[in-house]
Amino acid sequence: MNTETMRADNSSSSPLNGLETGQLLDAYRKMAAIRAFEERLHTENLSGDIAGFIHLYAGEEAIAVGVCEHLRESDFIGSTHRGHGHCIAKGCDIKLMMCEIFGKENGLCAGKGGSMHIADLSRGMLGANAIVGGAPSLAIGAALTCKHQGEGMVAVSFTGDGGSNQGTTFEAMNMAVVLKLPVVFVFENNGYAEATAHDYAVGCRDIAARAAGFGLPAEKVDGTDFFAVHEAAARAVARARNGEGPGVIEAVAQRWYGHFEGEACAYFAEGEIEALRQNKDPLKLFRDKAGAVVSADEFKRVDAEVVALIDEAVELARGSALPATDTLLTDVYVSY
Amino acid sequence: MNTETMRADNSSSSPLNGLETGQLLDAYRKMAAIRAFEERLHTENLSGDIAGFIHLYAGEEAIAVGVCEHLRESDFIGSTHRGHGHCIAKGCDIKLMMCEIFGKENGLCAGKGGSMHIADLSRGMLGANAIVGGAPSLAIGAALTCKHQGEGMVAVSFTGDGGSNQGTTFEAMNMAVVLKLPVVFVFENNGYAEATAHDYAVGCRDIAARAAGFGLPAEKVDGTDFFAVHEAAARAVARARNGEGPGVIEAVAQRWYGHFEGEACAYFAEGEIEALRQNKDPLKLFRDKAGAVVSADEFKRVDAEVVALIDEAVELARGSALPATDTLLTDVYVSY
Amino acid sequence: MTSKTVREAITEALLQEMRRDPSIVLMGEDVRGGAGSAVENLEAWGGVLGVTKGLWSEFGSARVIDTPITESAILGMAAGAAMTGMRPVAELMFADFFGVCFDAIYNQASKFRYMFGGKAKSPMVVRTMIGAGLRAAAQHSQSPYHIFTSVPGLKCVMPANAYDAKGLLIQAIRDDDPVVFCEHKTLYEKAMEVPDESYAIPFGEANILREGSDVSIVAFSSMVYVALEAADVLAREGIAAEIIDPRSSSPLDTDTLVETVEQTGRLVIVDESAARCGVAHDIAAFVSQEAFALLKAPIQIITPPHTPVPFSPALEDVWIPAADRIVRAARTVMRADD
Amino acid sequence: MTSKTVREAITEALLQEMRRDPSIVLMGEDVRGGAGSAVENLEAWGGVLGVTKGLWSEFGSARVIDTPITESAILGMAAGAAMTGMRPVAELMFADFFGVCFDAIYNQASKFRYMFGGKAKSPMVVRTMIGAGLRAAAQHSQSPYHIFTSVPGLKCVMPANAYDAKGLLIQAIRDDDPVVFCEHKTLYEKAMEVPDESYAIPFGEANILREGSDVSIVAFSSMVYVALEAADVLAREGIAAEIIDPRSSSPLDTDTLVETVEQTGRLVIVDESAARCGVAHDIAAFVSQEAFALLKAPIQIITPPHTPVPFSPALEDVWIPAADRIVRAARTVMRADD
Ligand SMILES: Cc1ncc(C[n+]2csc(CCOP(=O)(O)OP(=O)(O)O)c2C)c(N)n1
Ligand SMILES: Cc1ncc(C[n+]2csc(CCOP(=O)(O)OP(=O)(O)O)c2C)c(N)n1
Ligand SMILES: [Mg+2]
Ligand SMILES: [Mg+2]
Repeated sequence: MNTETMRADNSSSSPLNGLETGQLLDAYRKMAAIRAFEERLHTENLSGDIAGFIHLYAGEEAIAVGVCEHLRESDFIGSTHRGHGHCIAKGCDIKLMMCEIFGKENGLCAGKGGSMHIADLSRGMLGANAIVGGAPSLAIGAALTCKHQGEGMVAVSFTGDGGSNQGTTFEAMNMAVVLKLPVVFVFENNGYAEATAHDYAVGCRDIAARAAGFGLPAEKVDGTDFFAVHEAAARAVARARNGEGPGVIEAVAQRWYGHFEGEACAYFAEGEIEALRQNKDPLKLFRDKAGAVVSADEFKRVDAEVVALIDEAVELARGSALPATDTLLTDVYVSY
Repeated sequence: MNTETMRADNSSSSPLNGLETGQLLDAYRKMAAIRAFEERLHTENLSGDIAGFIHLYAGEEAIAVGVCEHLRESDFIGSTHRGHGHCIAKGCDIKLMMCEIFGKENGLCAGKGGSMHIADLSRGMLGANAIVGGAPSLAIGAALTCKHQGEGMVAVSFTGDGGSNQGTTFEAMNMAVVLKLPVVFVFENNGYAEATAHDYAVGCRDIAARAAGFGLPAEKVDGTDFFAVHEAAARAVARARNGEGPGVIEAVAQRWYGHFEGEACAYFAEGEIEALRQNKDPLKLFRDKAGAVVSADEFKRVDAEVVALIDEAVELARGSALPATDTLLTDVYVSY
Repeated sequence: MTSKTVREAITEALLQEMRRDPSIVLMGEDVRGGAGSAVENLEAWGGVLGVTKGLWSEFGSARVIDTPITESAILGMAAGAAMTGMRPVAELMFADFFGVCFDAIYNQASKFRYMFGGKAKSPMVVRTMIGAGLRAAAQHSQSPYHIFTSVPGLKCVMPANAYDAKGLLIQAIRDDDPVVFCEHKTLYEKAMEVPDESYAIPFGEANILREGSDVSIVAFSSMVYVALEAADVLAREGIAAEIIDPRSSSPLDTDTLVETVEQTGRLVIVDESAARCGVAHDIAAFVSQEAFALLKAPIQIITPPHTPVPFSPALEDVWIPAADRIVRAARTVMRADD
Repeated sequence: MTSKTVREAITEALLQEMRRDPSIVLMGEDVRGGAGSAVENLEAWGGVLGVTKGLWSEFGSARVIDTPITESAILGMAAGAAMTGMRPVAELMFADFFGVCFDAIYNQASKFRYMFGGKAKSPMVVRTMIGAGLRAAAQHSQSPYHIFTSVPGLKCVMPANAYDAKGLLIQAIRDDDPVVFCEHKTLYEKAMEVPDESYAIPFGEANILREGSDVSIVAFSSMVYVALEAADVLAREGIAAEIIDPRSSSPLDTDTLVETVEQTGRLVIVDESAARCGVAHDIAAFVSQEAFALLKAPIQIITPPHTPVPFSPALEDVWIPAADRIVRAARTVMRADD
């Protein structure tokens, strides 16, 4: 990715964005849970017990969490095929997510959705979405609801660098500007869409600037830096809540695994991922920055907690029943 | 329309863009033919003999002609529902166009297309297109052909201000940049899409700047000034021919009639159209500017010629036969 | 009870429902018309054919929303609003345009409930114009409701008259599932007595327009009138046709279909949607599987030809299924069991 | 003659045709893979399931074109290139995505010839993956070829084996009309003997996989194997099933359909496309209209249920039509005329 186009990182005026210890630990816990969830799926997937396509979010944790820390349960998010991180950041039940990915009857979607369609509307999570560019148009709809209800609710869409090129995405941004909707479009620029580099497929090589041309404020931030994402999101979410209209955040952070599990990653330069793990680990960066107020032991305790939680989740998922075959025909219509 | 966003008009360095008398008269003849064609359709339509939806191009003549004067027969253009002007500018047979609009068997499309689908591929005219945002994606395909054939051919798409918002249009611009295609996207900003103002529906109120964000040079010109359009098109077409990639021209010029014939134009301010006819008549502006080298008599002769031509066209169209009903079933497939 | 056109019946349904339920919002291109114009307080269009006229004046821009020409954003926004608590009524001006925006209802709204394990609903309506006859040519004359019908999770309705238009639209708005509501552009001027008060017509209940024991003719939307015309001709020949308008293709009133075939043993289906894989074929397949023993003659399917809609009136008039084709088909099936 | 998988047969068809005709270009997402990566000269994917592997290495970026994830631009570009002299083969990775880009073939490429009075042609192929079975859930498992079939001007093919895949793809590329070429994602590994040289299989010619005089079973694509499995069971019961794979749904080999029913008088159609308005319904309607007198029993239609494709293997396996449903249907029609 052309890093020259990356703007100066939006280093916070107040240290640690004014977050207190409890808030820092909450955010860190979510990021750590996403990491543990994804790494566990990576190994579970090797065992062959997980069906379908799995897209891991490891490496991008700071984006989902940095944004969602500003959201209330009644706010909405739309997501992508790479949706586990967004789900966890928005408060979905981690165990029931795992059950869903295992295709079990007690999964968040009763086993009917799977990894690419995990949703929990009661938490404002409008679903992972296997259509690239699917979330932005749903998010403007959710934002219309927010505007209509007049209670300062907002909607956020997460979209990849690949999805930033979709016509649906551009249409949604224009509509949001025209109707001044309380929505934030977050572009997760992880350098690749499948095996195609951002630098090739995004003709202008600058998602944020292109978005800004649509008439809404757009910022580009380092997506591995929780505090940078968090600060940009603070501005965008506040504007939306205050009725000042939509905004855009482009957050740059590569994924650590293949496009989907099992994919060979031939397009990564040698050592590229190792270097990321060394130098751009969002969790490590968080610990470094927050180390002044949170002790290493506290972080370790959280790390252990989330690993235990994921263990329980996998255990539950493995032990749960498959959906009964008669559920095949239910939930098609509300009325029959 | 927010005229403040209009850039300084690209007044030519050489007077009359270096065009000689013959060339000037050719261009004027086309503009006058478009005008006469459209005004005649306006009256013919009142007679009730013309079926379907008719969208008139009067007031925007300088755009189609200013661009197409740079094109060869082997170059391609894609068009809109408001396509008569583009057809004439690209050299379609005016009489057969009229026959088509009257739904006759000798029409350019054998009566099967009508006003919204006039095409003549032998002239590189890829069809009026009743899908808003239809032309840009076809134009990039034609541009791919041009690039493949390596003979300096180019493709142009014409799209309205309304169509500039379509996802298909944005996708096409990005693709053109990525593949460095020899294509020029011309946006005809006539202030309205149906009854909705550009200022409302184009969130950023600046089609050219928004397009530039996609990574291609974009200029905004006064679309009633043939010479301004012609000069901007010279640059964009030359770049495309030389393999330097795509470009964008936004040309501003209002239509003089309703969105379609019979539409009431309630959204025009009082006197708006009259003022346009007075001050922004593309033909009058042309005559004024070119008056130094072309005499008023010469212009009058051309005016009379085109009126006669349109008379003949209408006469031919009225006298021609309707398509035989067995043609209903032909031309669906090449192979059967 | 007042005489109302289909257009007026639709406007009234929208008006009454919007007064009743503030969560209903309209969105589409020029559903108001005049947004951004210099003329103040202007409702320039009320829809391209005037169907939403007056609604903006009553409900304002927050509930009658003019949009850019971006159908994916219109339908997508409706889907997102529906799943979060609103009842959007989106207008897709011509059904032909579904090609640029189908994902919003094909992969999104219609599937949410199922994909999310029954925990979502998408109470949205897509109002859209279908049909040939206005010389609008190949890209503005289609009736792709067979496609909508084939999508699980979607419902699909196409009223043939003003009474049905009002009652079915009210049902569509109150329905918790996504509904495509198909308005035939040649029917807007058709008038009949329509109650002033609000009423809903349940989906999946056919309307028997005319009873008859010789042959059953099934038709939707504007084809109903062609069928009625044919029935008149047939009556003069002593053939009593029963005319059935299922009104919704999804759900489909299969009971009535079986009942009518029980009575007549002969079925003619006339349908504008498609010459291949259309709604007529769907019904024929259903009847031939489920009521085979009742059939005295082959089912006759009458559709336009497998061609785009031609522009020239001389061709379009032949493209549209005409009464004489129905009459001939009915005669054929009457002869078949002689 | 070498044993080749469906995947290899498709790759070979593309390779041989591209060598023959320089106007053929491929375009799609990651048909090469690796564009813009720091790794030089990389063909990272060759399509998400490896079907176009090797082609970029031979033909380079001018003819094997990686695109952004913008399906409207992909199919639109193909349509524009086709009408101006190229023979594009566009890849729509999953057929489910037609919802974001259908206009390019629905209102554009398929209609040019007709709308322009016979003066255009659009020789383009859309290669696309269909089918359930890979636990890819509701938005990556559909088979909307009934929709493609219903569009006048489009052709639609779905090969069931490697031999057909090669010959039909070569035909699709040489064909002057736009063709949707549907590849079932569960069939790529199926292998059989396939000639090394180039050959084309005409559209509209059914493949009779097995002859039998008791009951005709019509199936496309992966359903052919389910039908064959059922035929084995039926054979053990003394019921001789004829298995017909029409191979293309548009054009459709109606002659063979009538001939087989002439012989058996009993028809079972098994089809994955849709539970409503699907290809099975289309065929049933055709036969029940045109060959009614030949039918000894009601036509049996076997499709998935009218639901989205569920994710959980426990549900998806029940969603896909299985051999035992065909066996039961065949038994039913064998009993019907006893
Ligand atoms: C409309 C559509 N086109 C193509 C795909 C196939 N696909 C799934 S993920 C993906 C890449 C998405 O890239 P990006 O948006 O950058 O997200 P990332 O995977 O990098 O998180 C593609 C092409 C799809 N699911 N939907
Ligand atoms: C996809 C699509 N949506 C909507 C329409 C209906 N429609 C026809 S022309 C038009 C307005 C187009 O406005 P603009 O692009 O500015 O072109 P203009 O008419 O001003 O030349 C609309 C909405 C259409 N034909 N196609
Ligand atoms: Mg990406
Ligand atoms: Mg306009």
